[in-house]
This record gives sequence, C-alpha cells and structure tokens, in this order.
Amino acid sequence: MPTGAADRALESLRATRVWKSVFRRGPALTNRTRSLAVFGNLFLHFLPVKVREKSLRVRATYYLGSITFLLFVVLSVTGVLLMFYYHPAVPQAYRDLKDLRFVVSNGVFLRNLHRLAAHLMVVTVFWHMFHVFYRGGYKPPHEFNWVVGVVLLLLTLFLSYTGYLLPWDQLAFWAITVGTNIISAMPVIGGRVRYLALGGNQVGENALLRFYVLHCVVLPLVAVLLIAVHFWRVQKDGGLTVKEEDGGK
Amino acid sequence: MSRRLLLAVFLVCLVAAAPACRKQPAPAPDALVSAYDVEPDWNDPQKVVALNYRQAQGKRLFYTNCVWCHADATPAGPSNRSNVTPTPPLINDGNVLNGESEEYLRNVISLGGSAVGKSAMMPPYGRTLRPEEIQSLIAYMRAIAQPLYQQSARPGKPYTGR
Amino acid sequence: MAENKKIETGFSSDVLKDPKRIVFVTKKTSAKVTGDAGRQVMTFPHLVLREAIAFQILVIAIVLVSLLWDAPLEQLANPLLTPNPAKAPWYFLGLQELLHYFPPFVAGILIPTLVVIALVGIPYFNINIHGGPLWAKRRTSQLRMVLIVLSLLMIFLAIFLAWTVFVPSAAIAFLLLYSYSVPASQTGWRGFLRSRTVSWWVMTWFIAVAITLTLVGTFFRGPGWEWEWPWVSHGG
Amino acid sequence: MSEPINPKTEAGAAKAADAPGIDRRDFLNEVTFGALAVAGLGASAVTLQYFSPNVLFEPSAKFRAGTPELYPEIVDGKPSVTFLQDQQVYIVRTKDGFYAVSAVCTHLGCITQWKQEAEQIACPCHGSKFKPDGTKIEGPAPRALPHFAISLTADGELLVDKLETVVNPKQALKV
Amino acid sequence: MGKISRRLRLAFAVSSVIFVAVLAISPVKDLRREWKYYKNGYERFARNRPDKRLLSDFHPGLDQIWIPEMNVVDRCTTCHQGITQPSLADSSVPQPFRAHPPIHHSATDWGCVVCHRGQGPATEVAEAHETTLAWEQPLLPNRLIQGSCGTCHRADLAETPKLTRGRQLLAKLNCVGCHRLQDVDRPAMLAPDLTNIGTKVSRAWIYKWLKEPRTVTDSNGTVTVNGYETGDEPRMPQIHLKEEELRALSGYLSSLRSHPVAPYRFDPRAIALEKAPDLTAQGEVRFRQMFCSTCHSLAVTRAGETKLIGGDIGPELTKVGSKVNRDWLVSWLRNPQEYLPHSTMPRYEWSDQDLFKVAAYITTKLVDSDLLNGVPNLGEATPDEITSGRNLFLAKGCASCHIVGGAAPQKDFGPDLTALGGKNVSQLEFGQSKIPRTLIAYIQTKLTDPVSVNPAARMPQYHWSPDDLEAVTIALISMAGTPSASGMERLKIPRASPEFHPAGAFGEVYERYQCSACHKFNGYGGDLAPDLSYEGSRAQRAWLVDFLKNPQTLRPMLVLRMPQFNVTDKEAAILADYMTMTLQSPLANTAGEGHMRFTPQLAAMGKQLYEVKYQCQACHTIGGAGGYVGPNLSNAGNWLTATWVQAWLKNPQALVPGTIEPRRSFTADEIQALTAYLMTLRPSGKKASAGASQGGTR
Repeated sequence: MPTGAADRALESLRATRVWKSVFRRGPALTNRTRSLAVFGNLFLHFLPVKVREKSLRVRATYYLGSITFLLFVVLSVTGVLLMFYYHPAVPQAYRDLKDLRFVVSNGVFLRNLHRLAAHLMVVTVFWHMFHVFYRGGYKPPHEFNWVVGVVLLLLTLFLSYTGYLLPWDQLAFWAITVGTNIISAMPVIGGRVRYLALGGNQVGENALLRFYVLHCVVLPLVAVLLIAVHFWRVQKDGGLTVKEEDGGK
Repeated sequence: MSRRLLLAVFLVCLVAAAPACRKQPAPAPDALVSAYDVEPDWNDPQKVVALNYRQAQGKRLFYTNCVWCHADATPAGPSNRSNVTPTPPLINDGNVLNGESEEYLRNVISLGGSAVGKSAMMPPYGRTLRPEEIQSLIAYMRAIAQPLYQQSARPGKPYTGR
Repeated sequence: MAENKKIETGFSSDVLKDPKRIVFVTKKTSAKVTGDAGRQVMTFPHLVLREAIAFQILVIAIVLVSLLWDAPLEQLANPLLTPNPAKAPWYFLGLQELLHYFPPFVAGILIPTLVVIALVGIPYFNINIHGGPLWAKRRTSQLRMVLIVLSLLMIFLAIFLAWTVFVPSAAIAFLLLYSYSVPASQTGWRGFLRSRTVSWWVMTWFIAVAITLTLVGTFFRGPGWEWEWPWVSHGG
Repeated sequence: MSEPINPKTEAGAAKAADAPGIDRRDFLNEVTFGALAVAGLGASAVTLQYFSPNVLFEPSAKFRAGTPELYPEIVDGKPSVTFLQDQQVYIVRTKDGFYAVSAVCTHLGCITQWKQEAEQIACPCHGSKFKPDGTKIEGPAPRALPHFAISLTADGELLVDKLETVVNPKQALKV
Repeated sequence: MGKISRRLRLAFAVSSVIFVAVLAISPVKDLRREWKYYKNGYERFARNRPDKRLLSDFHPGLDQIWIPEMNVVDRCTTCHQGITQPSLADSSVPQPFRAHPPIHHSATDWGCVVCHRGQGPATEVAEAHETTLAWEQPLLPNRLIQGSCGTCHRADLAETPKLTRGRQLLAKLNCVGCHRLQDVDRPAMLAPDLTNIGTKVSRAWIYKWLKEPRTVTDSNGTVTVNGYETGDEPRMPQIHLKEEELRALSGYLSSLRSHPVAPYRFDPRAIALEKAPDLTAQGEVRFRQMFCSTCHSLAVTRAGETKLIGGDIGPELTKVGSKVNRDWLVSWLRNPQEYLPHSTMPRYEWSDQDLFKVAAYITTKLVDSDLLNGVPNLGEATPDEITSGRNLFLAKGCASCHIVGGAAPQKDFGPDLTALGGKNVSQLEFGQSKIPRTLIAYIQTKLTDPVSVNPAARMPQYHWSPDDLEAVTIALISMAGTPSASGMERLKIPRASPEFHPAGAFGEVYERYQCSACHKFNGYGGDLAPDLSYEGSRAQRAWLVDFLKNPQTLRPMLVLRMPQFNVTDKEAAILADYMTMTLQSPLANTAGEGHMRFTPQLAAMGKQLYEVKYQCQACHTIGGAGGYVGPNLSNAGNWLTATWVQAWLKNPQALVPGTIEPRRSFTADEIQALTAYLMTLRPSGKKASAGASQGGTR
C-alpha cells in the first residue's frame, strides 16, 4: 500500500473532480483500468492494449521505432522553440542564427539539440528499416505498413534536407544548390521541377521561404499523420513479428 | 544499493556539469603589436616605443610644428635649436619635462613662453592647435620621455578576474 | 494449422502468402486455430514505462553530446563564392559519390528512383516468402545464376571505374561465393552465411555499398572531389 | 537549476538511510516523481528565460540630442523650442535651462506642432494648445504634455530618456 | 502479470534523476557566459574608481549598437564598457575597459566593426576578435587601422599620414600600370616612351638596367634620399627575367630607333672649350648653379654612408654618363619635349658654352666604369631576338607602363585590387607558402616576395622598408570595394585636381619651364615648391622679376632650390605680370597697396615688438642673425607686399592652410607696427623699386 509523500500527493490529486473528469478511471492497478488507460487515451490508443512479452525484449526491436518517434518529438519541441527567433528572410535568417548563438539564453543549446536529433533521426530511420527487413517484418500481413515506413523514410530525408537550408550560411546554400542541381538532371521535366522547388532559377529568398514552410508546416503534418497510421497498423496487423530466438534465455 | 547508485548518478552529473564552470581570460597582447604607431627611442634607435592613437597624433603634430627647435635633427636637415637662446629643451628630456604638470605644459604650448615667465622665443600655439591636439602633444612627449615619465604612460595589463 | 483436416477457405489456400483474418468455415467441421501468440503483458505500464526510460536515456545522450559539440555555422551564404568541394548533406553524399562516376541522370535520378521502387516493392514479391536459404536446393543452377549476375555487375562497375562501389560489392560477392562452399552442417558465422536468403544478400550488398559511399563522400573527398585522407589538411 | 535536485537526491538517500523500514517502492516513487516534477518546473523556467530577449532591435528610449550649443539662443527671454522629428520630442531652451517635452498630444496621440508666431504647441487633430513648457492652454487634451528626463553625458551632450517622465516639470537642466 | 520488476522501477528512478540533472547543465552554463565575466569584472572595477558616473552608467545586461541603415549590430560595448568614459582614458586602465581615444566618429553613430573589423555580433572573445569558421575578417591590428579610414575618406586626412604615404607610394610606383586601384587615376604617361630608346642608350645598358634597375642602395637595399621623402624604389621595378629573356628584351629595345638624333653643331667658341683643362670642373659648377639637384639626385658618399642628394622629380643621375650617348643628351637638354612630349623637364635657355660644359661634365664625370662589367658581349640584335623580345615586352607587362610607337599602354595587366581590402581568406590563393592564412600576411608576402606565394607570378620584385611596407599595406586594405554600409556614402570625397593650363604668353612660358612640376596653381601641380596661387598678393613685382632671373632660396633650411632656368628678361616680365595681376588672394588683394604709408616711429615700434616682445628672430633671419625655420626676412621690404604681411600676421593659416607659422593674437596696432618694420627691411644698397606701387596700381 503506497505511503510515500509523492504517492499520497498522487492519491489526493486523483481524488479531485478535475482529475476524474480527465481520467475516467481509477488508478491503473487492475488489468481493466490498465486497458482503459490505453484505449481511453488518444495518444496511447495507437498502441495495442496488450503486447507480447517477447517483443518487449530489447533484442527484438532495439526500440528503434520508438527512438525514431521520440526523436521526432524532440525535434518538434526544439523546432517550435527555435521558430520564435527565426525569420525566413535573406539575410535576416543568418543574423537570427548568430543571435541564437550569441545572445539568446540557451539558444545555441537548443539549436545543437535540433541539429543533432535531426541527423540522428535519419540514422535511426534507416537502421529501423534495415532491422525490420532482416527480421522479415515486411512480410504479410505487414506489407502496407512497410510501404508507409518507406514513405516515412523519404519524409524524414525531406524534412532534414529542407531544414538544412534554413541557417542560410555557405554550408546550407551550397548543399542545397548541389542537391537541387541533381534534380535538373531529370529528363524533360528536370529543370521545371527545380524551378518549382526553388521558386526561381537559383537558391534565393523564395527558396528559403518555400523550404521554411515545407520544413515547419507541410512535412511535419504529413509525417504526424503517417506516423499515426504506422503505429496503428502495427497493432492492427497483429503486433510486431516475434521470432523464436527473441525468447532466447 | 540504490543509494550508492544515486550517489554515483550525482557524481556523474557533477562531471557533466564541469564544462559549465570555466573562465576564459583574454590573451595578453604584446604592446608593440597592438600599438597604433611606434617611435624609435631617441637615445638608442634599437629600442622602439609603442604609441597609442593619441600619442601618435602628438607625434604627427610634433614633427610638423615643434621638431625645428625641440629636436637635434629635423626631416629637412639641421635643427634650428642652436639659433634659439636660451636653448630649448629636447622634447624627450625627462629630467626637465617630467617634473612639469600637464597644466603647466598646456599653458606653455597654448600661451607661449612669455605667459609663464619663460623665453618669448617659444611662440603661443593656442590659436594654431586645438586643445585636444595640445593634449596629444603632451601625451606624446610623456610617452617618449627619457627617463620614463611614469608607469601609467605605458599600456596596462588586460583584465583578468580575481 | 491443424494438419489432418484441411480447412476449406473461401479464398486462397496458402495462408502464408495472403493471410486473412476471416475464415469461412464450411460443412460441420469446426475451426481449431492453434498457434501460440506468446505470453502477453499489459501495454500500460509495461511498454509505456520502457518507452519513458528509452526517452530519458535518449535525451540524456543527445543533451550530453550537444553540450560538447556545436552545430556548425559558416559564413553568410555567398553565391559568388563556391567552396571547394561543395558537399550535399551527408546522407546524399552517397549519391554525390555516384555522380562522380556515372552520368547525372543515372546516378541522380535513375538509381534513387529504382532503390525507392525496390524498397516499396519488397513485400509484394513473393520471392522465398518461406525464407529458404539461397544454397538450399538446386545449388549448381543457383551458383551459375549468381556467377552470371555478379560478373555482369562487376564488369559494369569496372567499366565506369567506380571502384568505391566495386570494393564493397566485391567483398560481399566474395562472402556470397564463400558461403557456397560452407557445408550445411556448419554452425557459427559460417553456418549463418550458409543459411542466408537471396533477399538477405541483396539487402546486405545494398547497405554495404551505401555505407561505403557515404563514408567516402563524407570523409575522403577533398577539393575537386579528389581522394584525400581526413587527417591530411589541405592548403591551410 | 541544478541546485534543487542534488539536495533532493541526497535528502532522499538520507531518508532511506534513516528509515530502512520504508518499502523501496515508495522511496523510488519519491525520487522519480520528484525528479520529473523538478524537470518540468525547471524546463518551464528555462523556456521563460529563453523567451525573454537579451537584446532589443528597437530604437532605444534613451537618445543623445547633441550638445547644448546646437540649440538656438534665447531671444529676449522667449524660450527657443526645437522639434526633433524622428524622436517626436521638443527640446525647449529657457533662461533657466533645458527640458524635453513630449510632442505626442495627451488627447488622442496626434503629433503636435510648434507654432513660432503664436509661441504655442498646437495639436492639428482637435485643436489642443499647450505652452512651451507643456502646460495645457485649451482644447480637449486631459493633461499637460509630459516632460522627459534630460541629463548631460560625460562628453557634454544632452541625453533624453523617454521612458522616464519628470514628476516636477518646473526643474530644467542647467548647462 | 501486473507487477513491474523492481529493476525496471529502479532504472526509471535513476534515469529520471540523471535526466533532470543533465537538463540542468545548459542553463548553468548559460549563467556563466563569457561576457558576464567581463560585465561583473567591470562592475567591481568601477566600484574602486573615483568617478561615480561609471557605476551609474553601468548596465548589467548585453549592450549592443544597432544601426539598421548600416547593417551594424555591434556588441563590442558589452565588454568594452568604458569606451565613452573620459575618466578611463589613462592607458593604465586595463583592457577591455579603457576609453576610446577621441576621434571624429562616435561609436553610437558608426559602430566599431566599421573600422576595427572583427565580428560585431559576437559576445565571446575568440569569436569577436579572431578568424573563425563563421567570420574571416579578424580584428585589424591597430597599426593598420588607418586603412579603415581610407575606405570612406578618399581625400587625404591630416590624422592618417601612413595612409597618405601608402597612396603616394601606390601612385609613384605605378602600381596602377598593371592593377586597377581605387582613386589612383592613371596618368597619361607612366614611364618613359621607348619609341626611340635605341637612340638614347646602348643595348648593354638596357641589359644591365633590366637585370638590376636599383643602382644606389644601402645595405638594407633601401634607397635614401636626403632632403625630403621619396620612395624606396626606383620607379622601374626589378622584373624576374631569365638570361635569354634579358638578351631578347634588350635586343628588341635597342632596335627601337625610328628618329635618330642629329648631332648638334655647337658654336665654335664652345667647341674651343674642349681644350680647357678645367672644362668638366666648370661644367660641374654650372650644373650646381642651375640647381639640377632640385629634381635630379646624385649619389654622394659621406662618412662611408652613400646617400642620394637631391630631388626625385627626375631620374637619379649618378651614372647617367654611362647610360646615354652624348648627342642624345645634348638634344635632350636643349628640348626635352621633342623626345618625350609628356616630360616635365623644363626647357632651359642654354648658352652654347654652358650646354657644352654641362654635357662634358655629365658624360665624363657622372659615369661608372664598372657599371657594365657584368654584361656579356651582346652585339647587334638578331631578328628572332627582336621578335621574341617584342613578345616578352607584352608578356611581361612592360607595355602596361611604357609606350612604344605611340601605342597606348595596355590596361589591367594584373588583377583588379579595388576590392582587395574586403576579401575573405577563402578568396585568396596562398599556394604552398607557409605563411599564416590571413589577409595581412598575404598582402605583405605578395608585396615583398611574390614568387613565394605564386611561383608563376609576373609581379616584379620590390624591396620595402618596414614603414613603407606598412603604409602600402594600409593603402591596399583601404580599398575594400565600395563601402557596404549605405551610411558611409555621404563621406566620399572625390579627388579632384583640375588641370591648370593658362593661355597666352604666360601659358607658353609656364609650359616651357614646367612650373606646375613643382609649384601648385589653384590646386593643380606638384607640392615640392610653394603654392603660387596667391603669389601675386604675396610678392612685389620687381622682386619676382629678380627672383626668376636669379633664384636664391628664401628658407636656408631647404636643400631644394629653384633651378636656374636662365629666364630671359622678357619671359621674367611675362611671368611676374601675370602673377601680380591674376594670382591674387581674396584675403589680401593688393589693390590698396599704393596708398599705404608707414611712419618711422611705427617702424621703430615694430622693431621693438619683433625683437623683444615676440622675438621673431627665433625662427626668422634678418641680416646674419636669427633662426632657420621661417623665411629669411632680410629683404622683406623688397619682397613682400604690405597687404600680404598684414593679412598674414592676422591669420597665417587662412592664407596658406597648414603653414607652421603659429597664429598669434596681435592687436591691430601691433600688426601695423610690425608691417611697417618689415617693409623697412632692405639689404643696404638696394632701394625700394617701384614694384610695390606698380603691383598695387595694377
């Protein structure tokens, strides 16, 4: 029986009407309340109520999917914070980054987090995919979820790439220039596509604005949507594929 | 067991926090490198005196207006010093000039020798040079004075905490 | 599945190929679906708690790193001043490396598109859905096939002098051929190789090449995309 | 921010030491929830700090109005009034010194004008009129024009601070 | 089934604690930013200072100077907090707290980076001052800071002598011949026209000259010229040439003789001098009397130290005898413009005897028998030597300065330097050289040893004294392209010097004697000799005539004197009339000159003032006694106009800006008295000519 101060505080909190109005259930102590906790909660209900114990084992997944998702969360939070000091304009964008570096409290820290998490996410997404492949996770009935995964991979790349331009320094500018020049190698439509992507013939004010909107609004929304589908499909397709060796004692 | 673990955690945090507590005092600049201008020491040309902006301006004014009578050689050749009686002091002659107050020097230069009871051969420059120019002249003569005027004429050490 | 009584299903009979949640049971037989889903636990708190820990560990890690490493910020973008070399983000440097060997259309458009299509397509090809090892049966014919494919690939790479692609490919090819010689009874890593499927080999080859190219593009390419050791500073 | 935690963990540790009877579960709850609570509070505090800018990109309320000599002499006792367009301030020079009067009408915030001939500050919008020292003569304006703090800098220039309005408008800056 | 293992809960507890602890680090770090260290330091420092204003002005947060229209965001004042505090001017105050020396621009209007460079927005010592990944223009060393003044101030400033010197050097050394430079206009002729060079010098000499143009140098390799400042380089730089290139070029140049000079047939009386034993001695005397040394220098060895004595308007003549052939010399002396239309050499009025003597002196005394020792036997130039020589002439950029056959010099042979000062390190090509990767190091290495930076450099070799190297560096840094900050445009001052070409009789004489080579007229001309724009107000006509015919120096201190042109009476009259008529100062118009009368008493009072009260003899000489600084006044009564003297005594700088005559506060009476006294000053024997009154009545 809980007697700790924190527990007691929690108890009394749970007793309040407000709490009850939010969580329509008692403490998640019985299986019933625990199930309620999951599917009574928008965010948790993407998960199944029960999971195979084997699939919880680290070797089964290395939590790569979760980590990728969590990185996405971190990126969203830091990204939103950074947006408060960022103007997508030339050359103001660059000055804003200088200010983040030199005058804004913890600005440089946030930026580092964002940048690091972004790189990391690309890595984990790939890793996740390969891991799933080697485990045969793409096999029926998971085909569609695999496809969703591949799309999410592309989205991640686009998110990272669009974000790459925003600092508007030499690194960003030339990386984007080089990248977008590849597009124009496309037969027939190549030049046109690049023109649309950049909103011009060279990386300039328009390109910055487009990349900004894509990076901060469009792609994240799509990503959130697909991530939801991805999670949801996992449980609908009967949970993670478990293998005999996962149980390996 | 958990307590030991928590202690360890605490220590880890301390170590991780270490980078936060470091001081970066500025590197000490070499007087000559950071000098605005230099003037070879009159008494031995090997030594070079570092001048800051103000003293350098003084140097410029000196070599246009004063060098003729207050130095032994001028850009144009022989000095006029010998023609002036009483012989004017060399500008770097600390034995004579270090003793004089800024006040006094300002007066001599701006009002001329006669105003302070010295030879009228020293003309007044009050209407030729601006006050800050006269200030610069004094700064210059203090900087190149031999023997040294006083330590404060030399650049001070950069600030490093306590 | 119960092996003695075969179930009549309304659709395909091969459950492995396309499993269905609904089974139409005909006649008087009853469906006895066995098969162990494994022991199950409640998501809350078991999974949630683990996720929370994972999250914390993750954050701790990236925070510590980002305290020691500062995100790069170079000079203000200047269209008139091209850095040499101008590099794309690291995850595209593999492509940039390919561009160094192949015409832009091939390296920049064709290959990426094919890769994506392949990835999307993977689940829909029913190739060895059972996960049968490559060298399980019809070994000689398999070997002939493999040899042809490999030699074609190698020749292709050799023509374009794409040696940063050639090397990893060759390494994987070597393992592949080596695994042919491994006796079936073999255990340990040899046995592991011996029992790999075609898809495993293909994917491994892809990853090997991708990683090599990315690493080379990131660390070993200097001005003019010339080879350069990262520890040898050029110019300054 | 790091201060609150470490004591907490120590306290917790101490607690556990004093009362070995306590079930570890509670102790761990204490630590966990405590840590998370601190994290939450701290995070919000830091976020607040992050949101409060350390530098401002806006014209500073303090501005240098040049040396006193720049302003016209007093002609037969009449104060000389100079309107600083970009700062919207009158620099008034009287025989007993300088003061800075706001040019923004206290009625509806129109920019007033100095009428030399009438020696009045007049508001074009609703006809309020003020004396050079800001006191109201007529019109809908509720108050006199406020005075701003004015001082001399080290190098002898007038310094006006628009954030600081002078309580007693009679006192002027002697030069 | 429900229970969670204890290990898991423990892990959660531990990770939570670490989690919160780690999150706390960055804020703690943020509390200890570098700039706060200096903020606190300044506050402590200010508390111990007598000046209470320091504390009242102290502001704990970040400071920044923000000037939108100039894109200035400078946070330097965050640490350099005392820059506007007069009480911190003393150089013993530790940096970064010291006050900025008084200059004409306030930091609040211009910011700091505009002049000092470095990274304005940075708030960390290293980032703000040094070259970083994000900033390639480090702090400018104080010694070079005048370069920043030059980015806006196109005209010369009194406060920036180094910059002015540097710009003079750039112009003098014809850098503009190959490079495009800011505000250094390309003169019509940079270097001698070589169309007929073959008629002037021998091929051997050309070979030698191309190989080593620097003839008189001291151990440091610097050329020193006594008297007044001159460059440390002959205008002809040392160009990297291989042996066969030397042969080819010399061959080509020696083949350039389109108009062979006809030998001048002297008056037999002159030729008769050939016999005279002291012919060359006479020649030398004449050479000196005519003050050729005003423009031409000669090497003189005094006390083991070789120095050039004389001006550098014209070439140095120490070894000219071994250079030019006699016929050419004679025709040149008679009429330089015939050979070089652009030459500033005056056309002297020679008597045949003088010409003969001087030519003899030059060709026999001003020689160096060893000069051509190193030169191999070249002989006549072969056709292919000539062709390859012609190609070299273009390839080596000779054609950038020299004209051949009236062809205009080729422009922009070397890189454009107008934006050099603003270049980033990444824009510079350092090659394999082992110098620090900074703009300054690059410029200075390129100037002193071009080949070390770029082995294929066509840039010739220069030899600089440390000071000149600094000056040139400053001048180059000042060319930072058009000032980026719009706020600076208003500072731009055009370098205008409208040419002064009077018409009529005066014009002819003026052109003939090339007066503007040394004298300034209405802002145009050389600055070697006094500005003559107001000469008419200053000098009496009669005196002018005398002076022109027989110039003697006025300031004993000056080595350089007006050359003896042997002006004819007619020419002298023309010059004097023109000057007295037109070259008048608005402040001292001599119209009223005639009506001035001074009583002897007044003069006596003036004498008193001159000798006792003001003791002018400190600088001015009268008769034998007095100083050397000011002009000799012994002849003032014949020389100066009363009008001028009065105006001068009232305010010298108003008449001649920058004159070192101190401005005194004479009373009106004193001025009258002094003028009266000065007008009485005449060497015995000479009496007041009518010049003054004439000058007045005109």
